[in-house]
Amino acid sequence: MYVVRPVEIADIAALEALAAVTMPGVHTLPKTREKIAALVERSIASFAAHVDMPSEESYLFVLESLADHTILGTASIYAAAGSNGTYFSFRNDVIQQVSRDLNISHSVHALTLCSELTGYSQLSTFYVDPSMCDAPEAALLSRARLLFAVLAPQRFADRFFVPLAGITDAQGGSPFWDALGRKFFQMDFLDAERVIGGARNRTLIVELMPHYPVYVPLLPGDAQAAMGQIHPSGELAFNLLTAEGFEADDYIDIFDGGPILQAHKHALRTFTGALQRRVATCPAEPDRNREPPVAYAIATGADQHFRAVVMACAPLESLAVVALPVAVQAALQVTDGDTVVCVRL
Amino acid sequence: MYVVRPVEIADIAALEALAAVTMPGVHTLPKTREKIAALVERSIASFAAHVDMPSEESYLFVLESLADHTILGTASIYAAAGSNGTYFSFRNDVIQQVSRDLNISHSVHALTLCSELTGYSQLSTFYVDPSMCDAPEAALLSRARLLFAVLAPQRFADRFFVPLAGITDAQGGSPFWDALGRKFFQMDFLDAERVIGGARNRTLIVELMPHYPVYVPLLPGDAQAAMGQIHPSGELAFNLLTAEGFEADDYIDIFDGGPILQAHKHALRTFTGALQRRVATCPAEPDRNREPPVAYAIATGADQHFRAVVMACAPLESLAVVALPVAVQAALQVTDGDTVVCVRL
Amino acid sequence: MLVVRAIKADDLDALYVMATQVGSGMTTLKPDMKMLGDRVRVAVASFAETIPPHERDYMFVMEDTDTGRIAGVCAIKSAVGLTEPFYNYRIGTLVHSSRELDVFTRMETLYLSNDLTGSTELCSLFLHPDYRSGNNGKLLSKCRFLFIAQFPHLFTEKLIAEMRGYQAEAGRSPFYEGLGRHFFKMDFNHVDELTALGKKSFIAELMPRQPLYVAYLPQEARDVIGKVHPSTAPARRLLEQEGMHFEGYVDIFDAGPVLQARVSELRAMRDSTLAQIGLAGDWDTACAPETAPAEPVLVSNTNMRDFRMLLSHAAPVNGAIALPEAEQKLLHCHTGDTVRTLSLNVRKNPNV
Amino acid sequence: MLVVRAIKADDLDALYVMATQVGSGMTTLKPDMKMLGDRVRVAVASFAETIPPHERDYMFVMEDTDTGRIAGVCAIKSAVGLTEPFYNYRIGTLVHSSRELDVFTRMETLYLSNDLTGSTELCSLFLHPDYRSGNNGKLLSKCRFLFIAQFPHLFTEKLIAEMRGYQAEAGRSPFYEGLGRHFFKMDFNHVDELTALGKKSFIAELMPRQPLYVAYLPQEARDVIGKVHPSTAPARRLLEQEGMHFEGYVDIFDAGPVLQARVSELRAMRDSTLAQIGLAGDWDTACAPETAPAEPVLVSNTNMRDFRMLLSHAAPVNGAIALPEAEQKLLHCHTGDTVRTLSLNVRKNPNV
Repeated sequence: MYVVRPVEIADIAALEALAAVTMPGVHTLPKTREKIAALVERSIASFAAHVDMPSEESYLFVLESLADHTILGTASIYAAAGSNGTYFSFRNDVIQQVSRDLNISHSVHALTLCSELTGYSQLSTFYVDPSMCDAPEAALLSRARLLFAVLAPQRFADRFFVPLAGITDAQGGSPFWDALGRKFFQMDFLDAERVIGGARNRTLIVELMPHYPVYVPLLPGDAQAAMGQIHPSGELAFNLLTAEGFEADDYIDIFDGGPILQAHKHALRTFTGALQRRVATCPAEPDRNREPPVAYAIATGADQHFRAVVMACAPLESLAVVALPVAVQAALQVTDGDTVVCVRL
Repeated sequence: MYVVRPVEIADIAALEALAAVTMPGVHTLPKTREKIAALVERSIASFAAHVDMPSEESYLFVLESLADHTILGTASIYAAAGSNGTYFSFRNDVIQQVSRDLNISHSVHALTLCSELTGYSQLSTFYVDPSMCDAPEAALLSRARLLFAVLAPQRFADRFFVPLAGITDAQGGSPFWDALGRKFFQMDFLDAERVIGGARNRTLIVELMPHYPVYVPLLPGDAQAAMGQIHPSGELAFNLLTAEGFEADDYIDIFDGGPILQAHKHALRTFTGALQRRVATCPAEPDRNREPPVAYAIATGADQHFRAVVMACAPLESLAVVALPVAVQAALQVTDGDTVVCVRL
Repeated sequence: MLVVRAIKADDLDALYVMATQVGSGMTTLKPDMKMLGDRVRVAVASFAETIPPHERDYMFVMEDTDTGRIAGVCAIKSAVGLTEPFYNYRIGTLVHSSRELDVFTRMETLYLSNDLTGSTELCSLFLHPDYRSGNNGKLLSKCRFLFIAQFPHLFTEKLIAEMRGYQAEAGRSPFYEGLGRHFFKMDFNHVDELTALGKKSFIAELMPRQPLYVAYLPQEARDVIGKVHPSTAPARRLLEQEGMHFEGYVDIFDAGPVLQARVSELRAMRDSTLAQIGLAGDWDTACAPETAPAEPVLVSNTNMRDFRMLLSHAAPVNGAIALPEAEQKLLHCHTGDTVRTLSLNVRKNPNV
Repeated sequence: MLVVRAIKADDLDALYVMATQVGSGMTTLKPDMKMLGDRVRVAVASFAETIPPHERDYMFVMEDTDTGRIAGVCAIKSAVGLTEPFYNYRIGTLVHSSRELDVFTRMETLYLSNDLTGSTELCSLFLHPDYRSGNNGKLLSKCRFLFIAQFPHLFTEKLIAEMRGYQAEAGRSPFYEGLGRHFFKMDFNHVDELTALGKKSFIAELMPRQPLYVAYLPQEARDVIGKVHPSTAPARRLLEQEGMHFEGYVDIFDAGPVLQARVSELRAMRDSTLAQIGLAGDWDTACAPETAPAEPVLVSNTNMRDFRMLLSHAAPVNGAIALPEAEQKLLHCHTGDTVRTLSLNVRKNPNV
């Protein structure tokens, strides 16, 4: 069995090992032990904090195999993006052009530097070991962040977004960057990402990036083609998130043009489908006559005691309790009569 | 009993009488018999048309008292706003301003002329006789347009909006217009509305209105105060629509600054709460032991046979049929075994 | 001899014949009898001062007095853009700088503007190929400055001239291909025709309104911003000699430059002098600075309704000019009349 | 007598004392020993030509040679905006017109720009109150034009001067109150200080970037766009006489005008002449046009490192100037040396 839980100090070495294999680009783990340790400490403080309004908290989760206690993945969420500044993105505007005299009617896309995502909760780092990519635990890890938000809504905003890495070539170049950011920053894509530390909330962005909308038809073909396209490494995350209810068309990243998925929580399946159920201990012999079992993510805990697992069971819609085997109860650290939230995976 | 149904040629005189009492401003009935007749004819043609894609159709409904066949209200919906042009509105943008050096952080509102509402379905004219304002039939009339969209989704877009008249003074002046439109049009508010015929899709708008965002702090206080404020005559409509699920903050009218409510159909109660039920004839003696009755809007017909009424009955969620008294069946022109849609009012 | 004079109503036929020679590229001189007739009517009313100054369109023809033939045409439009918006791109600069990164980026930007609204425009210059020799082109182009110096109160402070932009093979405009085509979705020539016909509302409807960074355009388009068509280069030089400069305004379609000047700073305003027809006194003649003897001089009469100008070799000396009889006749002047004079060529300050 | 000369390292103390007199309003001349010391060092290196032309800052002092006292100061900065963005509002025009409604609206717009980046700037003019009489102000202001005419190759084509904007009672700026305050949320004086300290990134962060219609501003703010502070009006007139004009650029905070000129069109470039010190020949003197006898003339030496200038009543005649001994001494010149001369006052063309 696997559990998703808040990161602990003891996980630092394991995270360092994961960081060594993750791809270059935005929103992945940092490469140095020092920075990883800082992340972990910040997360521990965030989970322990009493929060009334989402602010600078950042929560980091790990996927652990209970069999051998290896760490097989990690995912994080920021309580409020750009909390010490402004989160910048390009809004994808559509301008209708109509001339009745000339009988012309078409739309022109324009990218506008905007700060609308500031204050949204931001899903960030997501990485699972390739061996787990097809397992339901990959989906569990991705959704654990939202399950935590269901359990602790006061820690998060009403809207969520996820920037996904855009496409880059073998040399780490980005055609979107070359057409836009490079002209203002006068440096290579990877250099720019390095100096800015992957951030999107810095003063230098407003100093350097274009103030006026960028008309998309004026961009070279390869840059246009890169808009909203994901880096192959992000495909799994993309599929999980769109299935969750995130929408992709409104914003793109200002550096590499990668998609920024966003949604109001009311549009997300984890929020709309979450069922609160009391825990009961599983009968030794499950009822074979019931409907076929369904895979559920089951989670508990609004703080550092957060835990989430995958479990198959009969549909819970019409039930008041969820029957959990003892092992699952142990993994979740719950017992008979406790409350858990359950969402179909 | 009252029924909402498509307008007919015979209603023209009654509409003319209604028009004589409605307020000046946008989106009310025209004042001349000729124009009313044109509206009615266009509506009849629209209901009769086979539509694959929403386009220039415009549907006009009336609220009729079956007792004396008087017309007590009217409401309309356009299939696609700006269909022969572009529907212009002001988008309400928020710009985050942050200077860490100066320790300043605030947001500035800006109004941007945009065409994003083009192609949305537009709820327009809404008027009920004052005697009916508090009756559930006022809500029925407003929602009948959306019920029709539930029954004939191919006739409408996935998103809907409703411009509501903004505030004006006793002389018909608009403080918002005086601060903005007047500077470009060089004429009074009512004159401008007259020359443009209440339209928001004309070439002259792009010729005359400001091309660049208007920073709200630069507008005089009374114009700022008028932004998003409704004319008192629109209060009933506003309350019905926000209860329905429409949101008010994103767009305002380019002329008078009145609010433009908008929503995706998935956010509207009529769509999310609509139940398809088979019609059964009501037992002579209804079951007194059931739960207390609930007011429903009940509608049928995806074309000129559309009808909608209000009826109280037991909750329908767990039932497969809806029991309709004979009089209701007659008003809806349905019979045993036909299908209707039902939404809680 | 050649004399430049105010156009008259009966020049219309000759003007039409000339317009048939112009070819594409000059939108204000098309062989269209209705358009030309209207224009001549306005021009005649302008010289007669029967219409308000800002509506005037002073049109001049160059006449070969030996044959009576019209050799060229040019005009001064009092004020552009007062009935139809007059669009240009203005080239500006935006600096993007970050101390933190030590990045300092200077970017050129294009702003769609109507800044030149109300300016006086030099336009419609055409010299018949048979006459493209000697100083004829200079005479035709520069006559307008002498006219302005004679009647400066009739003109606004800002003077402009639109120059035809650079075109590659087959009339292809690299600037249009890089910018306008994306928004207009039609050929350059078609766009050009529409503007010639005064159908300009499509510009407001389709043109991108937001400022553009030049760096977004393809190199080929950037390279031609403010560049004239090669055949227009000599005309540009003549105007520059008179004090007109490229100040960053270009045509919205082909990015051809607009030359500008303040009327008060024109060479003609600074250096043109009035002189009485007659012999100079001995003393004046003796003291005159020794110039090259055959230095040509523009000479005009001072009569608005019957404005006439020619190129003379008589030099004005301390307020007097010994203008030959024949030239006096062509100017409709007599001894004792006052004429305005300006050296045809520029004399630079040798001390800087 | 008063002589204007290139600043020297040992003028620093006197400069500091003068800066204490300046008061607020001139951000480039604050009584700050570090800032002034840096500035003098750059100025000395500029005259010595040991730093590249675009980094130079030519600072001049006016010395009372009777007392050795420094009576005034002024400067020419070779190029602005090359290390910190140089912001202005540019006033443009947009026409909104609809044939259908027969509406034609001409609107003024403000564009935030760095267009003047790289221009040469006249700045830091201050004349001690004790010396505000006669032609002293003219001498101090205009000396810079003579310097530019002597060394034009050192300057870019564009010359600018920022004029202090209009202020109402108690230093209140109606333009700032109508615009900047909404975005900066602080007092005008505070903003002014921050820019003086070179802290300009807040402009990029907080200033509205989109073009603004002037019509949005309150009437009081509109009225002062391009208006100078009343006490600055005489300084503005002096610059305008030399060929500088308001071309639509204003300060982003107080909307004070920027005056501009093309270097090549300055009066000093057109009209200044070189002359050898010595007596003119009889013939030349006899033929000299009769001017008012006491017409003052700016005279400078032609030496970059030891540039010196004064006001003389000796008139140059056909390339010679009979400069009194005392003045020769002040200019560090001798008979036979070449000096540059320019009439202090403008002579207009009487013929237009």
